[in-house]
Amino acid sequence: MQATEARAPAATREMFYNEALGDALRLEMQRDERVIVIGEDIAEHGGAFQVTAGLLDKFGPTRIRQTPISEIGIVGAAVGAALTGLRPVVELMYVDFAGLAMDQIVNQAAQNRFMFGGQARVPMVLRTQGGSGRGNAAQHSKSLEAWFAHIAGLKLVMPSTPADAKGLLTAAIRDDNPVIFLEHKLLYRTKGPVPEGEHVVPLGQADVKRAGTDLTIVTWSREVLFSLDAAAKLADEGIAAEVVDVRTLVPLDLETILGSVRKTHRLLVVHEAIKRGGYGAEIAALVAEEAFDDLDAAPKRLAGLETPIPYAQHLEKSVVPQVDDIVRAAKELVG
Amino acid sequence: MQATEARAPAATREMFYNEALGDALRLEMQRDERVIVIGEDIAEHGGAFQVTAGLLDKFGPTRIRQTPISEIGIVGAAVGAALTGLRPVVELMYVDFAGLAMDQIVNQAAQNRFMFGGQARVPMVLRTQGGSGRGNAAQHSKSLEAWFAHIAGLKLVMPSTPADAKGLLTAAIRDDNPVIFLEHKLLYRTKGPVPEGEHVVPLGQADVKRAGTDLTIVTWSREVLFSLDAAAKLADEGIAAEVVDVRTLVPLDLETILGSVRKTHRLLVVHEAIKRGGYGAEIAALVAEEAFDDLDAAPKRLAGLETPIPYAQHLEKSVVPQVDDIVRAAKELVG
Amino acid sequence: MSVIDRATALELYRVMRTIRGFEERATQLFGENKIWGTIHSYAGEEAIAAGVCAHLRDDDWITSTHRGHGHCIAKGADLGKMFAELLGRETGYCRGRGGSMHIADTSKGNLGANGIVGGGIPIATGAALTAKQLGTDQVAVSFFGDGAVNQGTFHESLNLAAIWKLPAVYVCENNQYAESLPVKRAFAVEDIAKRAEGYGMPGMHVDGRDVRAVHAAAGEAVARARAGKGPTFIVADSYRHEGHYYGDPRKYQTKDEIEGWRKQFDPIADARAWIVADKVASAAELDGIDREIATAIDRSVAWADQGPLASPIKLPEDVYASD
Amino acid sequence: MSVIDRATALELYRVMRTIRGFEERATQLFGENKIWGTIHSYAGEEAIAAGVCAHLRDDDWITSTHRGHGHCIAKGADLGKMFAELLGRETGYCRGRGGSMHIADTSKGNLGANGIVGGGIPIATGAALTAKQLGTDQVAVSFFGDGAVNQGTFHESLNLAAIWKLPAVYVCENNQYAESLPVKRAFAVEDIAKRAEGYGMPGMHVDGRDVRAVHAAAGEAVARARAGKGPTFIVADSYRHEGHYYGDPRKYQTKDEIEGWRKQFDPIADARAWIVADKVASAAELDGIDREIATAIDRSVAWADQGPLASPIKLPEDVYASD
Ligand SMILES: Cc1ncc(C[n+]2csc(CCOP(=O)(O)OP(=O)(O)O)c2C)c(N)n1
Ligand SMILES: Cc1ncc(C[n+]2csc(CCOP(=O)(O)OP(=O)(O)O)c2C)c(N)n1
Ligand SMILES: [Mg+2]
Ligand SMILES: [Mg+2]
Repeated sequence: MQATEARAPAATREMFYNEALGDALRLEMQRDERVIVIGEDIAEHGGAFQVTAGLLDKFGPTRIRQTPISEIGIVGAAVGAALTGLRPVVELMYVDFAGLAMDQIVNQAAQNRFMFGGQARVPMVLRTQGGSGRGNAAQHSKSLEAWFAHIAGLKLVMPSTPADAKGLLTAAIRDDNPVIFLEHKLLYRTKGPVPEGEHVVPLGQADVKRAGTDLTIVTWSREVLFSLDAAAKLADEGIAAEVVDVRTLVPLDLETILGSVRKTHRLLVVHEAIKRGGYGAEIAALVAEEAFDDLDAAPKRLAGLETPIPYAQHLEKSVVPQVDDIVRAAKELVG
Repeated sequence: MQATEARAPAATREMFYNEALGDALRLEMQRDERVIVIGEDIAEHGGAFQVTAGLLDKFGPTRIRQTPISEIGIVGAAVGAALTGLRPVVELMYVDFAGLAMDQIVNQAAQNRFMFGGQARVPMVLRTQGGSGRGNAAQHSKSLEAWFAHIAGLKLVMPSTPADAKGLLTAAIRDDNPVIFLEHKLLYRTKGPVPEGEHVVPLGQADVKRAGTDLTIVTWSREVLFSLDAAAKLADEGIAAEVVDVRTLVPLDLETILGSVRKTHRLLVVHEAIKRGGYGAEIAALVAEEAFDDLDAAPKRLAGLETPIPYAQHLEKSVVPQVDDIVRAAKELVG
Repeated sequence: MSVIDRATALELYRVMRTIRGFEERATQLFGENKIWGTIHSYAGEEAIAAGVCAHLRDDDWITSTHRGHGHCIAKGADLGKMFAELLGRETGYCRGRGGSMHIADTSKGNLGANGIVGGGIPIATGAALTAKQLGTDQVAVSFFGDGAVNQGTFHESLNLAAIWKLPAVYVCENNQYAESLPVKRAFAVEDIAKRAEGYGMPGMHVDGRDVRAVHAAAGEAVARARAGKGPTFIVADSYRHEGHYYGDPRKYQTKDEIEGWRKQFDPIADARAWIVADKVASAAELDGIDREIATAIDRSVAWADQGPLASPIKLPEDVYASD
Repeated sequence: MSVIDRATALELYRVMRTIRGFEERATQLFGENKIWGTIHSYAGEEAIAAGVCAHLRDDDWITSTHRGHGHCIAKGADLGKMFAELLGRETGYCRGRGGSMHIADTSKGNLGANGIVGGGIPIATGAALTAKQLGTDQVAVSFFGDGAVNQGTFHESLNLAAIWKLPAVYVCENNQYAESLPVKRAFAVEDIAKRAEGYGMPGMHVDGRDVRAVHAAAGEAVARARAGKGPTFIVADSYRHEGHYYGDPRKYQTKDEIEGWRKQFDPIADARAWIVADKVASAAELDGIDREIATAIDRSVAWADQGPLASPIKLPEDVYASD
């Protein structure tokens, strides 16, 4: 299905992606005093990417709870808080640091409800950001959505636009399950119209960001913007690419993807994470399984090279799909 | 290519899988004094699954270095030791505990060489075990190979037989890169012929464990045994299944897989890990990409349900592919 | 040491005896192949769970460990639902999904046994944060072993609790071993409680064999927490009578050590002795309690055993909560 | 305090001055958009790296941090290759793959800067294990910030080093902040060095502004390690002159605080003062050293700047070592 917003909001305002996230936090904190934010540098500094800027003044240091550098302690405390009545939103500064906290994310947050036979809910959001493009090198640039997607009990969201960022974060905070919310460091300063006031984008709905008939590009996060740019270039050459932004990787809106592929008969999955074992494999495999006879060509993946992210700017770009790479891959697929 | 052992060993002996692993450790420790084993309960107790039994007496407590319960400390110490001249083999008791140590595995071990521009080598092996089947429930039964497969800089091995266990562990210890070596808790007490003395199975070679013409079953670890049983049952019904044991997931022997699929025209990937985001998606996607025109049917995956592993025996079996499930899936694929 | 009144003394005795009885029966059922997986007996350590939980209300929280039956019982769990869980029944606390290592009873504030050593420590810390944040006077207690003290989670959690002055009590059950590793080889410091100082929190070291000592120390710590004065770290020395898990060959111990400690270290025999000697109650009264407990356990097992097997049909639906 | 001979005094001065010069130039290049990514200046903390590394041989190991230039220089790195790395050149230490946060120089025992706070601590512990295992008298030093002390890796590593009596020295650079978090809000304990006691290892607390104090403490700790007597934890109080990273708006600090500390806390000005006052060397001599260093830095930048850009062609081949 197409994106159907829960309510049709009256007005929109141009906002940066990080502002839109902050707006969602502010509104949800106002709405529900159980919502708190926990993380490093989120108070006076406003968060490494300025998402929580201004919230300390509004909500004070107990609800904007700045922590020492203790990732597993913080995430674990959020799990405990979620089990006992709060609705914590954790800010993990870089997804690369998830390796310090995966035990609490996976063995505790994701599994508690199931292991306890349904006795518990773990309504928490883990916000973090990934991706390359700022010269932060291999320990601050990874795309690790595949790790979370493979864990039963987690939901997984990766918004590409300011409006989606706000609407999906609102939905994530209201969800009674642990939601991993992955932002991209190069999206924070992108701008777009964002509905004012309450804005909810339900989890589990893909969004066709551009319609087309010749091939389907399935993508998420920053590569949505690259794919839209590529689609514009392709249009100049007479190729109509449909761009499906999955938005939530778990639960996945497979219907929308299959619907698109049944129309275009060609699938290109694009993501920044390295190809081997990336979530693109899941989507390509699902489409191959479910729509084999609809495909006119082998399903194709365009994704990161199998290397850590290098530091230098030109190296960094060389390992992650750029607009021209998408154009090239699309032409190969169609041609 | 088929499995080609580096040397043709003179004699074999029936051994349990855990004995075969212990044999590899013993021989490599004798051969190279830089090889040490680090882990919990590996000394007097001989390891949770008795792989290191007897090694303490032979090599003493400095080379069989038993540790407190400090997973990230231990793995990190192994990284430091590997960088400076030892060749540590870490025993992590359950792969489920990897969540505590992923930072050192991924941000340090896997990436150090690349980040340092080639200045370093990290010759270490992380041995651990996963899988269900012993009623250990959700925190002691996971199959997490997909996490490691997605990380540039790691190699990844999952042997299914005692002979492969010995030969691949030997190769892993001799490899100059960090190798994740995943055993299965229900394989330790399986028996088979194992070459005596030095036995090396090179990394990156799949093994066709049973030849067939009607479909290709690509699988690894314990599901190899299930798939072989299923293939025997299928044979009774006139279906000839070829069973490809990938053995090393990274580097992957794609040639052998494609070769088989080009012969049988049908692919069934079977693994115990949950399907969503499992490594089976990578294999299905690769085959769909590389051998689309050779496929007579949609590539199919049979894998764990999207749930944590439950405790009770009958529940546990219900979420992980069993022999009859494989038979059924194969028949659907062929029929 | 604070004086314990008769009701408390008998209640502590009853809880300890119930735990021991539960463990004995669970061990027996395991030996009969009726229990699947692994179980870790709390026998020998009963004074700790009993002495600490005596100070807790139903709305206080605990986190427990792989060796969790004792904490669970001391926090008020139903024995039948516990046995049913071990037997894989739909009527068990976790509907057969969790087993021994994951029994939780959220109605009594038990946030679960935990198969990850040290895994419960930050969770209890978070529960204490909830109490502080919502302005209640609830307290969170984390139980864990000596082995868990060398996990990063211990360190990060105690520091967080100290800087935030959380209403938390951290209870280390030092039973001398972490699986096969003797505590002497896991620490270079003599007194584990000393670590508390590094976090700026009080540390207490008690004899975990003596339920009165545990009760007194925990009383102080819980009161401190409830009054908003911050966390405490308690180390209670103890000994596990059984191996690490059912079936442990105990190659790392001598027979003499095991027998010596077992005899010397029995909190229930000790409690019986002082209860009778101090004339709190007669041996006959205690025998009566013992019999009541035995009957309750028999009934619980019988109830559990007639429960339906856990249903596999809805497993995938149990993963996520819906609204 | 041990007396420092003239050669050592001048060498310490030279190292500190070189670090400062490097940071000033790197900052300038960053401001000119010639450096990509992030850099964290070590200005103000030079006495720590200089004082500690003065005791180390080329075959001793260090692990460093995101704020790693100082440690790298003190351990003997080539300035040209460092600048080349920042400039993304094939001639840089990491061939443009690592950048500021990952500069390593294994030929000098520098096992790398590290972008993960606390990430280097277990690695140094492992290096110390190598020395012990192979029976050499090498020593491993881990540098890290006050922020890293609340990471689980700190805890687990110090315990391992203590129980194994490893030749390791753990150096906490307490520069009063972890990004925007003041140390007072991260710890409930007054003296961070107190944590050492909990591991059964000696803790030392020194004034990190005074290179003589650092040199003396590190001398003891390194000697202890080299003699096989086990690890030491040193806390050196310090202050970073710049923001956390280049461009930090420092909203969490007042102008007064920054200016006050900067003036008060300058290890190089201090060293100059006592070197001249104690007549170890004249101001003119020190000026000469300063000029030499300035020239060396100019030359290094020029050399770096003419190096070829890092080649993307072989990136995938750099991931795995082959035989
Ligand atoms: C993180 C982690 N590492 C290792 C294990 C395996 N394991 C289970 S119990 C145990 C020993 C725990 O010792 P301690 O904390 O002292 O508790 P005790 O069993 O003595 O009650 C170990 C190593 C685990 N469950 N979790
Ligand atoms: C595990 C981890 N968490 C968070 C960060 C983000 N971060 C980078 S430096 C830093 C502060 C470090 O403080 P400290 O250890 O005191 O070192 P300093 O910067 O003061 O030298 C933080 C939080 C990180 N790099 N790694
Ligand atoms: Mg113990
Ligand atoms: Mg600092």
